[in-house]
Amino acid sequence: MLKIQELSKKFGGVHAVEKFSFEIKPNHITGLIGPNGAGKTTAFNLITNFLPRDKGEVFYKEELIKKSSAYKLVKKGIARTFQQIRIFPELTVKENLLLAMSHDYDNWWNSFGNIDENLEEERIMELLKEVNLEKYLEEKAGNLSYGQSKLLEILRVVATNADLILLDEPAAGVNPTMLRIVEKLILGLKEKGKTLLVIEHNMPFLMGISDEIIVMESGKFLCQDLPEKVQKDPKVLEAYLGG
Amino acid sequence: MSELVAQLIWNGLVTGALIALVALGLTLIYGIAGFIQFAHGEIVALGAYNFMVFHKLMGWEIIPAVGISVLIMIIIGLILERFFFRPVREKDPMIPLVISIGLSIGLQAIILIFFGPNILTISDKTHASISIFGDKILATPSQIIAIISAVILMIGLGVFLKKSKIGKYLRAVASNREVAQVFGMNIDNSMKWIFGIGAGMAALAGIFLGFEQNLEPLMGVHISVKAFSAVILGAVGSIRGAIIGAFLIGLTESLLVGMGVIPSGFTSAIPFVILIGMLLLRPEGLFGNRFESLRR
Amino acid sequence: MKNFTIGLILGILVVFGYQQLNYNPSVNSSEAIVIGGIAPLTGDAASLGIQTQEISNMRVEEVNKEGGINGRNLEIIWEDGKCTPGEASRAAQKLIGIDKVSVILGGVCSGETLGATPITERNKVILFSPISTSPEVTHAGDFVFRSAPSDSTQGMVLADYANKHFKRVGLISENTDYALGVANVFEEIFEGEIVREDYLSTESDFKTRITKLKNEKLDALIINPQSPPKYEIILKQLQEQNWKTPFLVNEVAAGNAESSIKFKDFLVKNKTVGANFIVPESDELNDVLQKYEAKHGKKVEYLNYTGTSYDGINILIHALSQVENISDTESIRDELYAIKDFPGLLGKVSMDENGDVNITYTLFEFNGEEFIPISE
Amino acid sequence: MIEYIFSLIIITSIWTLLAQSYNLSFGLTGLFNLGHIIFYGIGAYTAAILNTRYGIGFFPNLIFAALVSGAFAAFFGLLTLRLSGHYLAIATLGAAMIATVVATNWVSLTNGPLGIRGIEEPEFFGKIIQADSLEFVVLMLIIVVFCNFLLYKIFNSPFGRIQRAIKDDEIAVRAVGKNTFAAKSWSLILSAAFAGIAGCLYTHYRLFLDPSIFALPEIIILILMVVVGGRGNFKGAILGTILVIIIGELPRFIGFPDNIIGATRNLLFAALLIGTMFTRPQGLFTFFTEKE
Repeated sequence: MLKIQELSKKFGGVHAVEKFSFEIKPNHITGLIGPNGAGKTTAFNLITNFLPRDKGEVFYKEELIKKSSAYKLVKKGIARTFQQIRIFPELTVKENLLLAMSHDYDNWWNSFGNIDENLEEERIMELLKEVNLEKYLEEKAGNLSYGQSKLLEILRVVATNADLILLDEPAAGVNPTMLRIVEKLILGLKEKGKTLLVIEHNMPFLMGISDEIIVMESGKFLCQDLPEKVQKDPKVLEAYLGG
Repeated sequence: MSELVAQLIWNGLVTGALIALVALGLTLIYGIAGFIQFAHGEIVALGAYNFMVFHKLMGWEIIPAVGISVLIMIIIGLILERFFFRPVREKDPMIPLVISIGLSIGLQAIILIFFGPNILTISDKTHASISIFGDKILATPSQIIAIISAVILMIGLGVFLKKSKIGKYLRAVASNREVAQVFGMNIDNSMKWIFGIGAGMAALAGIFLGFEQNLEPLMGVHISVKAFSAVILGAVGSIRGAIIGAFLIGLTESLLVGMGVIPSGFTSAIPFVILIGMLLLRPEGLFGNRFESLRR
Repeated sequence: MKNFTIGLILGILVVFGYQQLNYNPSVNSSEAIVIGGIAPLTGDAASLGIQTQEISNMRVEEVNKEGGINGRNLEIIWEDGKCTPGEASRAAQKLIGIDKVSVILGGVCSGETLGATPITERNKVILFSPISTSPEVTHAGDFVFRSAPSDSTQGMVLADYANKHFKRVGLISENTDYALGVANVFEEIFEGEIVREDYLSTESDFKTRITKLKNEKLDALIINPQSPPKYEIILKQLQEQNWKTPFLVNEVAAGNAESSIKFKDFLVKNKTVGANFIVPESDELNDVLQKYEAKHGKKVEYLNYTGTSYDGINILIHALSQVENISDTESIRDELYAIKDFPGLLGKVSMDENGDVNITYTLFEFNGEEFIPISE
Repeated sequence: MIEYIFSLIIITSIWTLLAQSYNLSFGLTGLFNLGHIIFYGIGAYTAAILNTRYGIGFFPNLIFAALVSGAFAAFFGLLTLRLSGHYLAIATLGAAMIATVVATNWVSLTNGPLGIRGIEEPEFFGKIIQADSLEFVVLMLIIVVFCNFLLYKIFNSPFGRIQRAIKDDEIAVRAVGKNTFAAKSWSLILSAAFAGIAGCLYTHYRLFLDPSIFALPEIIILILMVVVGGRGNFKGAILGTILVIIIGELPRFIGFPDNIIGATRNLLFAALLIGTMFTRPQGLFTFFTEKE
């Protein structure tokens, strides 16, 4: 589904990401872990073209992704969330999702025409019901709680109906009840045939949902294995406890 | 020919020095407070007018008159920070920017009401120029003092920021204000420092500008607009960048027009042609880094 | 918060409305004849604008003390034209729309006069400029008159002198309507080479241009500013670079000795000749100057424009007195065209078919104290 | 009296259109463009030059002014839209300065500081519409209301939603698959086109034009109108414009001494701008348009 080869990026003298290669299978949830500063988010930015790659290639569904601008990837089916939540506070929840849906209105002329809102609204209500946020439809996104905003950002990614979804710490700062909703949502996506790559520090949560785990340390690939094996692997423990 | 070039370079250095004095204040404020202070030009103008009042009207000697004018402007700089910029410091940086635009037109109106629209000169004595560097260059005493003091202040500021305790403190605040706050650093008095230093240098620039040209309510606008370009040219927040940007503008303007490359009618467009041209090549400025866009 | 804003708007509307109600324009009532006045009261040209306003008001007070025009007092409502066409036309709109004036004294800057002409011509309102000298004003309209000479004559006089004395000259000229008028005419008539340096009114750093001109081996330098402050900065920076050729200056410089006196040795050493129209010595002129100084506690800044503005208001008062109903602007216009040998400070003033006066420029030399007419 | 009221209505309507066009790029998309006056000036000069040299009338000039300003905005966008925040503000302020210099020096095109005179008044099937006449007011209102209607459509279309999202967080808009550079360019082009139309209205109303149209103070008044009205708030911009113009005319009527009228006006503007920013950064009129 997604093949990365020799990915590397240097800031000044620092190798944020060095010869990082891995592959994730379709319809799998793959976790990406590593101590702080291992370069996980930088890797995300490099894969999704938010940051220009120094070296390395990215293959998505066997097709080489050129260094084009980030927005084009969404149309190809790759969508992501961010470490700090990036939703549109001044827009309503409905508008936040509408934006993600109408990506086929990209040529400017018919983006003036009004899309068939009620067809979209059904789908939005459906999505919101999954995370019981439906009563916030017309609420300004800025007024949502932290947890609710996190959910909204994930829903927005789902709304782009991308096949490959990259989540950057979806569970961070989310209370337990909300966490179960996030878990249900992620697993639901997998059933719908989506492929997910998830950066997360909440180990029990991640291990529970992942089919495979990739471990990164100071920009380099450490190992890629089943969750149980990775937990017991001495190299991983040493990386976390500070080698 | 070489005499012409030498004189042009000297003219460029003088203009560059004045722009640098203004740009340094702007860079400090932008680096730490996060917005371009549009009313900085009016502080330059008020500095010149203050000096004129003390020196020409009240007959003080030059040195005390400079001292008092710079002091008054530092106080005004602190007042502006305390009452106009502190209340909105945590808000989106566009708000203090628009407030500074409002302050700019307000202060211009106040200068107009107090000092009238007519053009005033800073002192009646016209100083004959003396030739220096083996009489290749003609310079007035005020120009020479302007360059010397500008260089001293630049080095002084550099040393102050690097070596002194407060300097390190300011640089820490500049790098990340939230983190600094977490460590209990007192943001308020670092703001006092930068607005005070910025206003003081701007007042000095105003006084030297007064010697170069006449005093008019809009004198501040013309030089601060060039200083904005210098600040951005050098990559905002970098002292070294602002100084080099200022001298780049001063010298280019002087040499391009002086050598007849550009018709003199286009002189006041040169700083911006350089700025926009440069922003296309290196959007993050001469010394900045590419990360600007991703930061929150 | 809501009622604050509603209160704010209502307050403004009330003030605005109240202001309108009791502000009944007193035009056409029997007591006073009201005319409009447009002059730059702020900005670079304010010093000239305010002087024109002061001289005109001074003369109006005198006339009113002597019984006014056919027993009716004269009153001028002044609006700030800011030396730009946009503001001048808005001022004209207000004077014609609100104050119902049928005669406007002004603009001072040529840009003001040209900006106001579309509105005054359409409403057949007399526009009488005491100062504007741009050649464009000559054909600006049937109801447009002026008591100052056109720049084209000034350019000619300067060029003739230059042709006699110089082969290669430098020209520092301000990019404004007035200054360009003079510069363009000069360029047409001068046969020698010209090295031209233009500058915007917002600029005040001429060091670079002077350095460049110094390298051009010139016989003379023509200084062509729009306002005295620019003239003074240019002289200051010329002096700082030890400029060593004769100067040829326009009327803005030659018209007020005060600026030149600040640099008198420098100007005398280099020999300075300027074009201006004669304001001949006369006790009437001295009387006006003394009254002005007594009233305002300062000397007149522009001697030549004192002449044109004083003559201007007098010509206008004369024309108004010949007409019973001042809203009959056609007859006022005919009266103005009929002005022949009107005794003014500038001598016998006559109006030609374009509303221009027969005043011509002559040459003056600066002797350190003032500009004295020279033959040539 | 009537003519003066008419002239006030005409001036207000031109400013309303200009402020609304600025509200699109500055208010809605958040492009802090201090050079918006360039589009207004270019529209005015396009109309003036086409009319005086090629005799093109008022109505075709409206289209040409919009096209030329829009085309320039596209080019201008390439130069500046990669920048953000303060970089954009200073670069566009610089562009306004360059525009003044070019307009003053390119004498063959703009007749330089002498300005362009003798521009014809609008003509409607042979009948000359005189400035300050009722017909002129009606003509202006029709055009301005129609343009505002188009802008209202733009504000509330999916395109408008994308602009509001860009103002909140441009990075996130890219993350949902929008070409934000193209979106910002279109916002600039459209706002420039309407500003060009406003410029054309000014030209055919004043009948005289010189480089002072690019003057710096105009942009501050524009910012004031949009900020007071509430950035991105459609009705707010209109109310903001009216309030600013009334305050602008007040000193002239309250009879301040002549030489400080200009200064008091600017002082009032400064107080209003700073006051609004302190008390209601989202604009004075949000309670009118809360449901907006």
